[in-house]
Amino acid sequence: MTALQLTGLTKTHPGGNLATIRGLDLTVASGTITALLGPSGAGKTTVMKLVAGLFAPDAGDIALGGRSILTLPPERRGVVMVFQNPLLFPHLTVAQNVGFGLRMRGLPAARIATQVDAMLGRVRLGGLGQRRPDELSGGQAQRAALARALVLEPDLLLLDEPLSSLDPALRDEMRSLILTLQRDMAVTTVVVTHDQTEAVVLADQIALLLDGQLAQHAPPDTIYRRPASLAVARFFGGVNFLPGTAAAGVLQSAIGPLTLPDSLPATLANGPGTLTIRPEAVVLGPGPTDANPRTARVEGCAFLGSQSRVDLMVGTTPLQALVAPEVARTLTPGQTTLIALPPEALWIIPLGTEAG
Amino acid sequence: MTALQLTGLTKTHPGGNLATIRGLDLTVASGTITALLGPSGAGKTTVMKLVAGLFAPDAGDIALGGRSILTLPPERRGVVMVFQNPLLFPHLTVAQNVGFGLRMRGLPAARIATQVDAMLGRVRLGGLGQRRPDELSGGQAQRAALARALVLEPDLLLLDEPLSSLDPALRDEMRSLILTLQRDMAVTTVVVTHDQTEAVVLADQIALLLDGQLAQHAPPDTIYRRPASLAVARFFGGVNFLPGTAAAGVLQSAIGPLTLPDSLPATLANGPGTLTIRPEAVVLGPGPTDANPRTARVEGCAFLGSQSRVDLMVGTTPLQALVAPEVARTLTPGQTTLIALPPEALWIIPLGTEAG
Amino acid sequence: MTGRTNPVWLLLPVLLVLGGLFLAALGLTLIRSFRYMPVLGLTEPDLAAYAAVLSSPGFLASLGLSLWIALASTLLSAVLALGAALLLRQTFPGRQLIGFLFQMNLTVPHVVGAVGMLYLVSQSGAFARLAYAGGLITAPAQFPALTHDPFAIGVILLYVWKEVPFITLILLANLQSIGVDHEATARSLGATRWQAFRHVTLPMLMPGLLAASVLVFAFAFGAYEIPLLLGASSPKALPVLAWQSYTDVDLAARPEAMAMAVIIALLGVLMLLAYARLARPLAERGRHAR
Amino acid sequence: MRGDGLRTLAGFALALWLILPLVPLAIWSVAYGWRFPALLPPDLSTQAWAYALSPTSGVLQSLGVTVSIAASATALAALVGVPAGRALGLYRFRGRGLVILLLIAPAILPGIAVALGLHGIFLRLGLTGTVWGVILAHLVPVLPYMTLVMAAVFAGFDTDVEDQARSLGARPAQVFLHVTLPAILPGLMTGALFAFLVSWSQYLLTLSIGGGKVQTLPLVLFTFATSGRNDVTGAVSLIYILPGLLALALIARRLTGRNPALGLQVGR
Amino acid sequence: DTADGDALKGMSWDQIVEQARGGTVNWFMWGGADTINRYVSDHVGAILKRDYDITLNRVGVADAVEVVNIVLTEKEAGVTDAGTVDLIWINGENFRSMKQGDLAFCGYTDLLPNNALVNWDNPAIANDFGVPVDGCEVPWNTVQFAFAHDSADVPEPPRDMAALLDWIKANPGRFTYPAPPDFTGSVFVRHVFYHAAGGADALLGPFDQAKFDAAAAKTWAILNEIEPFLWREGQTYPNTIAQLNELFANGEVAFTFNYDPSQFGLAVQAGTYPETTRSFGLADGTIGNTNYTLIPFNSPNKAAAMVLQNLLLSGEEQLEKAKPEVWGASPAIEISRTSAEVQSGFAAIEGHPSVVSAEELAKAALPELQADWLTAIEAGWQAQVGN
Ligand SMILES: Nc1ncnc2c1ncn2[C@@H]1O[C@H](COP(=O)(O)OP(=O)(O)OP(=O)(O)O)[C@@H](O)[C@H]1O
Ligand SMILES: Nc1ncnc2c1ncn2[C@@H]1O[C@H](COP(=O)(O)OP(=O)(O)OP(=O)(O)O)[C@@H](O)[C@H]1O
Ligand SMILES: [Mg+2]
Ligand SMILES: [Mg+2]
Repeated sequence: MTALQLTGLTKTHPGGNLATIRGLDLTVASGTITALLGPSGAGKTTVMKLVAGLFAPDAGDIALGGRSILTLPPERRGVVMVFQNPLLFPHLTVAQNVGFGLRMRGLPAARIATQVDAMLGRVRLGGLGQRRPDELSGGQAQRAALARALVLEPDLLLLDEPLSSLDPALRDEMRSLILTLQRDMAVTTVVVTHDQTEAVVLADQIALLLDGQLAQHAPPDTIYRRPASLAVARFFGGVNFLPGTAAAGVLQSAIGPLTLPDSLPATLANGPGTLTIRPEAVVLGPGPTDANPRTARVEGCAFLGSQSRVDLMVGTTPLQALVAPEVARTLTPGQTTLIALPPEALWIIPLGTEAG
Repeated sequence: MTALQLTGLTKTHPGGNLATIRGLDLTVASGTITALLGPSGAGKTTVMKLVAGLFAPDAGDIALGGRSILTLPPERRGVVMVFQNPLLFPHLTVAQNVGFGLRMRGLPAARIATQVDAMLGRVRLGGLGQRRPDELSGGQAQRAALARALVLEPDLLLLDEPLSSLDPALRDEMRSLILTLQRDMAVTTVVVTHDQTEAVVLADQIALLLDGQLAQHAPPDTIYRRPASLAVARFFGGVNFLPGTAAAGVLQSAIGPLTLPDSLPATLANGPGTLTIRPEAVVLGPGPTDANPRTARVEGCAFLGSQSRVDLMVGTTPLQALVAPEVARTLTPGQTTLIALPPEALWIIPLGTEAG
Repeated sequence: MTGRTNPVWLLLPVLLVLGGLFLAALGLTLIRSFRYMPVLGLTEPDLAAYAAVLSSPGFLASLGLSLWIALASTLLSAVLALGAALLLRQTFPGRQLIGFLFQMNLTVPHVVGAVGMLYLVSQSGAFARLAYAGGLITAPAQFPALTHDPFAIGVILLYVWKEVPFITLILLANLQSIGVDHEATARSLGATRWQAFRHVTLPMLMPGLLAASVLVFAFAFGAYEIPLLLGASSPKALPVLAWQSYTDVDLAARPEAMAMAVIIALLGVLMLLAYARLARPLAERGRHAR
Repeated sequence: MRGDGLRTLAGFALALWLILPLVPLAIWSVAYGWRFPALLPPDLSTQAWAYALSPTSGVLQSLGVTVSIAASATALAALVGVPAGRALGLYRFRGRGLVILLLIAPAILPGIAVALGLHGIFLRLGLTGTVWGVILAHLVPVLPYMTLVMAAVFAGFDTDVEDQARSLGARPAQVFLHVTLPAILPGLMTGALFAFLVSWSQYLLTLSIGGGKVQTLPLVLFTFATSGRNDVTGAVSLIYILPGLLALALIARRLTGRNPALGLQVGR
Repeated sequence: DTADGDALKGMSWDQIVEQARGGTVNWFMWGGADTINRYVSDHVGAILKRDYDITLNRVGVADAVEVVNIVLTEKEAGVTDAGTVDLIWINGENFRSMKQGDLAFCGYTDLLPNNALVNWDNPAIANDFGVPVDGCEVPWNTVQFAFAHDSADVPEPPRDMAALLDWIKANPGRFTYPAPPDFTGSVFVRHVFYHAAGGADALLGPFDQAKFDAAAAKTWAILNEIEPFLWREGQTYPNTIAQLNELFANGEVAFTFNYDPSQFGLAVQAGTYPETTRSFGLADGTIGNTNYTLIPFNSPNKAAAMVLQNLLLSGEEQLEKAKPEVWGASPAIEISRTSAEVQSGFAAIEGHPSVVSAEELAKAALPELQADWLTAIEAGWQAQVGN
């Protein structure tokens, strides 16, 4: 079921000469987590604030559960936004912070107390309710902010970079907490991030915002393996791009003909395009014969920790592979090696998407 | 040649009841990059400031090029420290910032100008010399800070988390720049970070600081594959630990006897210890018969982007593997699969190092 | 360099200056208020001056007047300043100019403002003339007495004129450091515009507002030249009364002046403690935010 | 925006209120025979200005004296206030709260509470009736502002910048001159403006310590204001406002907005 | 410096002038009138500089009592030869305070050459508010109390105290007086006191409690009776004479008054009062007095101050300040003892139309009471009327 639907959303900030958001269409399914990804300044926060009612769009519509919420003030949209900083109210205790929304709704104090207690337990802040916000650690404060939003059982939860103000160590912990709570409470959630690994780990769907428009909207592995444009591919660390012309399941490229997967959509499988393969999909060593084997020279290896990067040269075409460090350790720069480009890992980006 | 030598360095901050740095010994070879790694609060910055002369140690010695610099004031140590934030002087232009140290040395303006121009070119800030610091982007500011240090051609360059204030995208770029400049100018460099991937990519040597002491000091892949202690292993993402007793090249563990590599030092290869294997070294599928094959049940897979995490269960012992997403895609939770633990990827941590 | 210089050395000059001037002055006042003045042959300290002061109806009337002036000025200024700050936080044509006028007001000495106020609202002042021109009055006496009046309205008006910009600028600075995100959060959590103001913005402004109010209260209570220019002949504002006793040619009145000064100082200490209490949460919050 | 008109109206009312008391002063300064109920002066005259600007009136001389006193008090306050502000802004130490309390006290305690005792002390020191005595006396109400503003400035000051400069080869004196001073300068200017204005408008302390011999502008103004010469009073008032406005204009931009000092502890 | 007064008393005038040369005089005086300020600073100051190389530093104060206090406090603090003040314009209770407190430098006036112009046989000169001058001060001006009114507003003002009191009751809100201890307000109250006592004669001489009580009771009754008919129904009084002047200038009240009628002319010149301002004295008499200059005991510049006093006393200077355009102050010397030139100068002075002439006022002159009476009256007023 569709929870949130943005149609042709457009917003120009006062003073800005270019629209920050330009005709954005986005559909978020009920109960899922969508990661809104994009470089800094892409307009992610702007989208969130538009949905939350903190900005008014210049054009377009925002519908929640099928009904437009455009004319509703923020407090009546059923949307709760959590900001990058916890923004706890400093004059209230943690419990009062968490109960703030309920109090605004006019709930009796006793019911607020019960719900707040339960919520504090869930975010593992039980017993800290009487603290002042400035007596909390960064992670605790961010958890309190999350609790303050979740206790309202919003129709839609918007999280604007909830992890970026945290230490790397705390980030993992918080990430699991968000996942757990989201699954438990089945809250439709949009989470903003500019960190792709975070998006991949957290989200059911990734919406990539580039230049004020939706560049791609798909599940994480789809976005990795089947980027809709060069820009998307590059954003997610794509490095191997081979221009060529496809026909009858084969692409003619600078490194010769490459067998394409059968699953490739017909529109892509015919005509000029750019072939791409993820570096981690490049196989070192002799693969099966139908896997586009090639001979490559090893240009260099770099240890990256849990993987190593291998710079290869096929003829005059550079290729990059990510392999297990054990594998890289057996290679010496200058040697030649067999590599394979398995067809099922190949993908074609149509021409003319460079700008997208 | 030894550039920097720390001997028994000890420092207790005023007001602190525990020494932050406790008897630290560290040797840095001339012309190399050493990454000083450690969790937040480990005392990394403290070490840097001790070397730079901005803190005075309680005990121990600091020698540069063989001579103790302990009694020299900061400005005469030949050591330049670059802080985590660019800390550009806001009232000076970029060029004046870069020329600051030269001006303090009393160099004539013309020579300062020449050197500053050259340096700005090297860090790709040519033409931005007349800007004010607040007109620079984060990456540009950090580059200017680097230029300001490098133009002094220090005997020792200390970089305190030079990348942590930058966007992920900018980080890669800056990292390569640091590497290039360091190689070009052959400046002995110590770079602080708490990000292990960064350390691995940047450094010739990694010095891991835990609890005020040196936990291990070795090249990156050694530290990954041959951790000196459980703590070191955990810090670098180690997850597979199998206690057992080794004798005659074989370790008896909860998942049966495991063949150890011949290269294992004799002290480790005999007696009780904890076996560890990096998750990326766990081979899925049938390996060679001498590679400790096992049957494992797949508990779950998680797409992480360029790798996927596979949670395995061998008997009642959990193991984690990091594999290419293509491989993980062929697995379904609940199925059994053959795995191999190649002996050359095995390592034993002696007992009693848990606290280290 | 942090941790190298002992803060005592840095503080020593200011402590010496303040100790040598401020504390010594208070100390001398205190001693003399006990009628200990060897030059005049008074060597037996007693509390006669306090007894005389506290039992004099003139003193009590003056105390009441000064408290009234301070309280009324502070309340009015605080409320108006809150409104002005909320107004000036928004953008609208002419905002810049008003912002400048607010700062300009800060530089105008109180005495000048007092004279201006006198020329503005006295019974023959600009307003009275306007009223005459408008046919509302036919003689100055028909214009309400706003200066030299028993309720010190002129004095209070002057303070409101001077202190509204003062508090407003403090509030604006506070508003700026608070930002709009807390308010936005509140809205997102279901607070209406009014609720967000009432439950979030206002409480967050409160420490600043209260601290500024104490400063205003203290000033309005302790000023000398303003009530002298704009106030009624009787009762006199407390500082005026104290200074006149001090400059009385009858030396016997001096211990009483000193006693009044001590009582004023004690009230000042109360305000000081109030300020310390009110301003502290603000300062601490500033620290944590860094 | 919807409320723009309303806001502009309210803003206009505010602006009017802010300049209103200054208008009669300006008119009076050029008025002749401006008696009730004349809305505007029947005749204009420059006699008040001529007198105010003449050497006889002593107004210009007072202006000089007042500026010197305010500037000296400000400079002295900066001299002792900057180190103190550094200590309070950067260090947590025992007794800090007490020191702050002592520092704020002169700003809050009514001047009369101090003036009498100070007068007694300065008499014995032969400082009454002297410009130096008045400057020293002004330090009492001036210091709190300078010190507390500087404390706020240093609270937001990152000493790493100083360390950075040292590491780049600057000696301590060079660090102060080239790094610390420029960094605190905006705050110092704000502090100085407040210090200047506080000294600038002192009445009672100047009257008591100066004994009438040190004629600052407020005293001169008061004499005229209480002698019925509204025209001269108007002219002197305008002369009195001017330097403060100039000082403000000099550092106007720094005063606006996010100055932490202003937010925290400013008054008179 | 020349702080040692006894040493000066042993010198000749020429020696004293020699001592004074190159010095400074800090003259503390009421500074609220620009004409007087101009006369002192510009005219007197210039002569002093030119003829004696003495720098005149005129220090304007709002009230002479401030100056008395300075000297008093200095004495209390043991400052005996480095005082702030060299000369004060003074009279009345302030003089009494100075004299009683041994704050004045005395017994030197015979040394001043121009002392010869002073008629010390005139009790109004030899006594300052009933307190013998005893060579502690030098007369400067004589004044006599007068009322001012706007002839366009009140063409026929009341001519004696009884009529004035009736007028007040018949014209509610049109009269008031500054609250004592304001100098001028206080002298108005004394006129009522004289009226209540049936004349001044019985009151002359030292303070007499019984006489005081009798007259005071009547006085307070009169003042309380007119209070509801005063400006603002007597709820408040002007603090200073300046406030009353302001009320008069704007037509809020019908009368103002002053101990120095020349002030009326100056105010008309300044445009403060209307051209139609006229002044008068009450037919049953108005109080006159003399004001003086005095050197404090701890003045460090006594010689220069004496030179200044001598200059002020000269026929030329007395004439200069008597000119209406300069100030209009009545002389404190015997004109007959001055040079023919000065005498003709005085004869040529044409009074300001707004200023009642000194001769006119002199027809019904009343003496001042001794300062003890003043103090008692002021205290009584505050307790009985102005609370
Ligand atoms: N209130 C505002 N007024 C004017 N411009 C704004 C406003 N808010 C954002 N912008 C501008 O709109 C653009 C998008 O900003 P936005 O904050 O939505 O980006 P973002 O994707 O959230 O970036 P980040 O990752 O840095 O948070 C930026 O260029 C920003 O400068
Ligand atoms: N100037 C100081 N005075 C007192 N304690 C200090 C001071 N500087 C650091 N410390 C303390 O010493 C310990 C080590 O601090 P340090 O800054 O060296 O850690 P770090 O490894 O650089 O941490 P991070 O990764 O967070 O920068 C911390 O507990 C810190 O609180
Ligand atoms: Mg954002
Ligand atoms: Mg650090």
